Amino acid sequence: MTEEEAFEFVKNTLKEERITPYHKNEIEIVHSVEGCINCGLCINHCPVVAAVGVDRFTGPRSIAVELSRSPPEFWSTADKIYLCTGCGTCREVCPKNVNVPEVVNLVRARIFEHRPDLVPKGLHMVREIIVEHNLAFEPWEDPEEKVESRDVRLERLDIPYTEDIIKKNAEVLFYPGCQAEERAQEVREAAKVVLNYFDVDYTLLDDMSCCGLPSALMGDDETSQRLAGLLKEKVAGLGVKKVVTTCAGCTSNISDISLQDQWSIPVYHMVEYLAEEVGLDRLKQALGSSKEFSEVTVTVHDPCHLIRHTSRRTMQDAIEILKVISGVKVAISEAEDSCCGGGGLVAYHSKDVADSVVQENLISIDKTGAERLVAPCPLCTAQIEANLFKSGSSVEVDDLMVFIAQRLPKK
Amino acid sequence: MAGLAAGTIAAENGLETLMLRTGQSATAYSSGAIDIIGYPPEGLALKEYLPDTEVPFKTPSDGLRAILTLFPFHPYGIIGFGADDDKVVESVIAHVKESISWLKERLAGSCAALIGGFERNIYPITVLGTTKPTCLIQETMWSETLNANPDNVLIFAGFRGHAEFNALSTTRAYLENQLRTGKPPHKVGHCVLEISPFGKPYNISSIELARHFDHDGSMVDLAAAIKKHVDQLGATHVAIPPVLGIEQALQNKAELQKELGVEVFELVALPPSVPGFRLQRAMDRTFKNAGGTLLIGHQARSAIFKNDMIESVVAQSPRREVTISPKTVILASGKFIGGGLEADENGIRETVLDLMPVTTNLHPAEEVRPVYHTNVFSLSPDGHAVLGAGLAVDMDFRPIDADGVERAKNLFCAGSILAKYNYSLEKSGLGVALSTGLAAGRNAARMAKEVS
Amino acid sequence: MIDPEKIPSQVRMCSACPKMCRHVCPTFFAWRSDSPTPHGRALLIHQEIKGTRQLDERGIEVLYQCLECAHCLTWCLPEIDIAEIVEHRRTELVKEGRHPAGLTSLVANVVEHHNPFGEAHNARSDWIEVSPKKGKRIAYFTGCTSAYREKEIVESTVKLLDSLGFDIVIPDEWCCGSPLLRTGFIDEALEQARHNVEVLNSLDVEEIVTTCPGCYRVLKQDYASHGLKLNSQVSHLSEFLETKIKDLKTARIEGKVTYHDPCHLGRHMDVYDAPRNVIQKVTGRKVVEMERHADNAMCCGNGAGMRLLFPEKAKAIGNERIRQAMDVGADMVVTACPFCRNMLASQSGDEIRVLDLPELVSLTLEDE
Amino acid sequence: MSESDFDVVVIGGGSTGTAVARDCALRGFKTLLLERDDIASATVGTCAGMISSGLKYMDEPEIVDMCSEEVVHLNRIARHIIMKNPILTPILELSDLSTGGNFAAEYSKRAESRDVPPVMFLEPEAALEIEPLLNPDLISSLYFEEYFIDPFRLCLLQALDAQENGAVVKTYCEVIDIVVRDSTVESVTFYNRVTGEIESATTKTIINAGGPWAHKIAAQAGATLDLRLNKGAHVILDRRVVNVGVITKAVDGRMIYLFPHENTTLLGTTALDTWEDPDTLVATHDEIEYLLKSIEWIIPSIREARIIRTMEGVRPLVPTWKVPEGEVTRGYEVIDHESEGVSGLVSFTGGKLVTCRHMAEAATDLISQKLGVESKCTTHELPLPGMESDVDVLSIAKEYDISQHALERLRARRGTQIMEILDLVKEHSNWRTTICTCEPVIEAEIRYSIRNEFPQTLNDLRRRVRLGTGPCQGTFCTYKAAAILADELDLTGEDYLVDILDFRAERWKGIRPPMRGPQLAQEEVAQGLYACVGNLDQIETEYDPKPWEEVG
Repeated sequence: MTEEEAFEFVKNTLKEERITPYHKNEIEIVHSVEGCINCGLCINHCPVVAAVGVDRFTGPRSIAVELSRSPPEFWSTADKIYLCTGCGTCREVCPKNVNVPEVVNLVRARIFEHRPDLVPKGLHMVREIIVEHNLAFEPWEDPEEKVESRDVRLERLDIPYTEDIIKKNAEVLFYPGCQAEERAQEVREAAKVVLNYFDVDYTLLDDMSCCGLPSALMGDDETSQRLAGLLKEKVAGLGVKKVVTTCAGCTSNISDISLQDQWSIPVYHMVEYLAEEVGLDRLKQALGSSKEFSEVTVTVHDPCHLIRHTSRRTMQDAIEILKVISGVKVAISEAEDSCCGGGGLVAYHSKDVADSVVQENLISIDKTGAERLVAPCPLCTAQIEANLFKSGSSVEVDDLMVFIAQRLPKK
Repeated sequence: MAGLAAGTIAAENGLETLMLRTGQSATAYSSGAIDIIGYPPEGLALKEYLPDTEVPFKTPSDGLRAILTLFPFHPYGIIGFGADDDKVVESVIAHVKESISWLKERLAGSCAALIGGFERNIYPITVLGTTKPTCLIQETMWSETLNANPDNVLIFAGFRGHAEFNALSTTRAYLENQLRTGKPPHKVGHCVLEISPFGKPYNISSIELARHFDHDGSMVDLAAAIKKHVDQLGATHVAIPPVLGIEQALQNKAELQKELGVEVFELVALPPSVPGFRLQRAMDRTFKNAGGTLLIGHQARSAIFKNDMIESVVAQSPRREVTISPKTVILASGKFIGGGLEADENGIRETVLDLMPVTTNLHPAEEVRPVYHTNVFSLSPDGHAVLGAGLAVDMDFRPIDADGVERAKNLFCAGSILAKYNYSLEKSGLGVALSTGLAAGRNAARMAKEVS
Repeated sequence: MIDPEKIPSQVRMCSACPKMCRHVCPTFFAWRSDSPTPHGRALLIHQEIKGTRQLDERGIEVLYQCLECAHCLTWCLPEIDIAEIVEHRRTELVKEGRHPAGLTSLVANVVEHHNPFGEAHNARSDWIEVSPKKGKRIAYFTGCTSAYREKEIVESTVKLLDSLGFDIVIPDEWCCGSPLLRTGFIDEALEQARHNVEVLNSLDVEEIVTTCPGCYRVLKQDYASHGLKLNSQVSHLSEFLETKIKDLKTARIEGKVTYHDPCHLGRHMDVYDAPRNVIQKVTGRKVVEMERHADNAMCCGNGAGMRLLFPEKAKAIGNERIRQAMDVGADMVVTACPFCRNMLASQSGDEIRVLDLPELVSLTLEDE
Repeated sequence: MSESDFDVVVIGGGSTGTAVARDCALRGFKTLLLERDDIASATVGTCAGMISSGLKYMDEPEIVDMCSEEVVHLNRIARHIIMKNPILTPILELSDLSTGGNFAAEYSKRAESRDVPPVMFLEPEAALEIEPLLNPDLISSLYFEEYFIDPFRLCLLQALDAQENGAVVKTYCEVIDIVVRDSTVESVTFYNRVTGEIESATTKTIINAGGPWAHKIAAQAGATLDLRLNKGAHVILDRRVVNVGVITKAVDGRMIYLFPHENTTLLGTTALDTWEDPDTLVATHDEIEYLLKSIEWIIPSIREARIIRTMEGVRPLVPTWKVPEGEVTRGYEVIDHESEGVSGLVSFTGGKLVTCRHMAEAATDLISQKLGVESKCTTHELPLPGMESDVDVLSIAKEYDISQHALERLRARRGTQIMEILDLVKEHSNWRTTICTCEPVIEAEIRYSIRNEFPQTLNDLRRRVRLGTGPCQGTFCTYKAAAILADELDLTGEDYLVDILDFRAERWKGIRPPMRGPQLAQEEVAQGLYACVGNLDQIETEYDPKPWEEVG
């Protein structure tokens, strides 16, 4: 037998034994789990455990100390591992920095490879869309309808439409993310209005493609890597110096791939960009003197991918920005940093779990007495808005960019 | 606890205070009881030197006196370093006493409201049926009359499917102890209740019971479930694991007592417990109410030193790095759990600023093999010396190097990162954290004001 | 009925909405695209009203993809009944002669044979055997699907009502008109309706009972809104049985039983508890609810011509509904609609038993 | 009290002793198995679980043949507790390649019968893809496959099967005297540590399977037995840090290995001739360093891995002296002491886990002959309990509402016996509760084990259900399991607390020697539970120090 044949044979045996060797870039994640001291502090804080109990979702501790110890048995974790919303609370309260959210992805990737039949059907459907369209959502069948959908919403929200700018060597690439591209188009448009107002030299992608986060979350590493590569090519081709996005998930994920793939380009969420690059002074000038809007009390929701996967300073920035807007009072909710349940693709297969997770937020939001909830992420807004509506709450929900764009003076 | 105490006092002193935190530690891990001092640091060696002192210490001041006599470099001793020789003991006692009052005040009315005081150690019952000396417990864990009357009848109530507490074993262990010592109560029973927060009588965690009992009306079912056992045994007291709620526990206790007509109290649970969760939550709120800023998820990684001062601290979040330039820095990074210390087979390291750790005998610990500082017995009154390793400090709680010189003039430390403090053995955990936290916080505040 | 004047403002509001209703729209589930959603349909009508874009063939197709399950309405804060608006537009399309060709034979069948299947009219009820009884005299309106395709429903209903001592009359019914009304063929529907009203009013019965929620809605609601009045009260069998619940027995039924709410019975007519109470009585225990139930129940996929026009998609929806039942570990799905029964049974495989309510209740008779 | 008239008394409940008891019972002999501690509590409990094809002993072809054949037998009778491990032997130097070649040829000759491929050679890139932790300077790798068994379960199943077939199995019964009359064994006297009573049993024959204590047992009958005792230590790492097994040369040229095993990785082993009491031995710093240093050449990052504990045992080698340990035969000897005037006493020296059944067959053949009975060995044909059929974990998880992973672990330990445990769950709904969260172990299995598998301590439970063997080393399950044990055995409160101390002591024995890294934080947690809050470091109990604690 030649060495090549031998290797083929061995690979086959490994597959039979359900072993996918750890890749080099996974070893650090696996190693972090060895710090777990089984204390269960994370269980006390896990929003999914709080929502459905430790019997249904055995919690981050179980992922660290039990479910991730033996790769040949990863398949048997399929009834638990997909219920993690990836909010990162466990990692944050863990004294040992155990990287459970990444371990979840790693285990999911192994199940995806060895037992695709155990991957929830809802995730396969998302996967088909991503593979076909390079987008996390089925694009509009008819582009004209997409335009119409955008226009009526801008009209309703009183946000002006500005032409897309696509050019080389702009300072900034504005990357709206799939949700704002296909569904919450007003967020994409609002961000453009804001960028224009502050004279940011920006461009959009000529052909929007997903950053790869949803694929990574369902364990489809191959697609996730392909999409990351595709985005890298596009960013390099445009010659931009910075990437700015309005999506929390894209912020953390593109920050990550920019580092992993050595883009040498900083990645910002729009709130960070506004706070750091535009500056609160200019924001105050623009937003601080309008008499047009009546007083409004807003509460905020902190997207997990911003506060726990990027940095909690992002939400400090967001609140500072809100505070300079005239007429805006901020009422902080007790559960402002609690996961909305929309993460980890859980809603695609176990909607009851996702919706249970958000309940705590709803109660706290109502308690604040705010009329409006603002969040800097179109996915969190959708999840919370839907559930607030279901609960009969009168609190309205806006993406932060829409809220700002509405209050900018017309230029 | 040390960091929160230090941060709160600094903020109360009008300083702009930022707390960097990654991961929760001793406070969240605790049983919720605040130990001051229960046993001498080096086991029963005390008997030789202070034959008249009763062990466990009857009062915190007995303990502090013993410690200050035998182990002046214990963190409690350092509190008194600045005082005149003849006033050392009294000044430490005064400081610890004041620390306790400070904490009780801050937590009054919170979900972790405390009861007990400096006058004596108390002996709450643990979920193992043992008792331990401590100083303050949460009001929910308090029973006024349990040991007062020989006719008292105590019933331990557990929950089916809640493995963290087994009422039968606890009952047996506690009863045998009572019979051995002759102390009341002598009549002890147990019962198992059916409460399933998510509809299933298995894999029930303490936190979900606590959350469940935070809901309005949840006491009705619980009272009804306990009632028949109380009546059956003629119980005068009911002990349950500490799951009576997070925010509502005290009200729930009152409601249960009203419904049942007997005293109800929570046991001391093994960490991480619901009372620990309450304490962490209440302490976080205290800090924020004092005006402090809590930056969670940021791990201090290193500092830039200039001359004899820390110029800035570099902290890392999952995808961002920040540099902060404070006037003073307090390091309260904990021991091995908290991650302030790390060890391999070659020695012990301080993880954030690469300071010099020392053993419990105050020898440099950088080349100390941990196993040589352990006891052959897993659980013995002599404890494991390696858990007493940490930082050596000057009288202001500034870490010092091998020459006894402070690493930086504006760097202080507090809590279990301090050397010569083996809390598991001494039953002194949160007490030392609190006292040294307040001391370090005040020192830092004083310095910050001087600098500006 | 919808006020045509209000349609423009309503569709404008609908098309500018953040589209939460998409999450429950079964056709969004089947196509995964934004067009076959309430929002997408509103957009099409909105554009047409504004004059920016005419309704083309694809647009018409999108309008005919709506199952009229009314699920979106439960998610709509301003309560815009987009299904109703769609139905209104379908009516116009029919008038314009632009309805999908696939419907032509359906309409022709109903007109000629009084049933959508094109079966002989005289075979509709000649096989049903009823025996006169002393009890209350009631008319049993079977509906086309039960009469030709799901005969077990009729058989068990007759057996059941008979055992309860009712004097059953099987009227010379024609198609109730539901499939025509829902797809926009008003005139043809009313022709059927008039016959039925005439026949039913000529009978000396105390009550009209039907097992088909489509018929139930049409008899009770649509006839009236078109000025056709029935003299007797119309009940769905589930409601009728609920009033006789004391006379029902309990059968030995193994396993978990769940209940699938038919859209036309639940959301359209607000009947949720009656079938559940009957099931509880018959099985002796509470219904195991699917995650989505009552007003949040998912459509079976067999509504408003969907199965005729887009069979694969309709089946995908039905299949999903079965999966939801399996998720809660159900061994049996009971429904109260011949369409639902037909669709769910076709997707259930060997793992789950699908029964219509009368079939379940008549199990109590077998034990005797 | 006396129980009489056994055909055979087997002394020692290790792999060989239990195999002998099973064989004797299956052949219809009235059999008594006496174990002074618990089943598999000594040598076999500290092995890696490899049912070796004999790969280390290629210059003893008849032993290799025997090993290889036994692997086939074990796969036939105990497939449910066996796993296959692919193994790499990376070569860093050319000189190692030539010896590898000889080995490859010998190994490959017998591979097919065991249903594994012949030895193959892999290019460095391929090896690195399979195991990225390998030293990238490797020049080639050998690849082959070996089988691993759960040694605790093997011994226990043999004992249970013996019981099933009429044998009496008594644990915690230490033989204190063997009565010989007219140069023939007559009875054994033993101390029952559970009841505290001295008992005896008359017997026609005795098989001494006392492992490293065999010479002391022989001496009780006035017989002599020479043994070469050799200590071996393992370092146990948390989780499967390597994807496949790795075998390499140690600092002194011996072979050592790093094997993924269950949810852990085993690094072993050392070999030191010893004259200490096997009960008091713990791993030394030198042994730990020897292993780490040796594997470090081939896995340079090994020290970053979390060390949970060490374990150490003593091999009772065939007494060949003045040669290195590695040159002592891995075959075994059945010694009939009749030649020195003690009739009816048979002892073993040497042997390996994989040959335990073969050893038993040989000894039982001899006993048959002595008893004058003709009998046929069936131990290689009849399956051990739990191997009846496959188990569909996914569907029973759904049916019983227990997590799939908990059931998969349960299946891996017990095969079809899992259904007996699930029967308990039907009656006691709350017994689904997970007690040991590392492995995980549910309450029903613990209760089942206590009722059916005669454990006396938490440590015995650990061998049967893997309680407390995860990274937290019983930090969070000790007190929970102790309560269940106390409930089932109706223990006093004192015994309940002593059981906790006892298990902490036993875990600490292995935790302490390599104490470093995360395990130090883990121990701070454990101390926090049991000392700081539980106050068990201060209360007085009737805890008896363990042998290794007394030595200090």
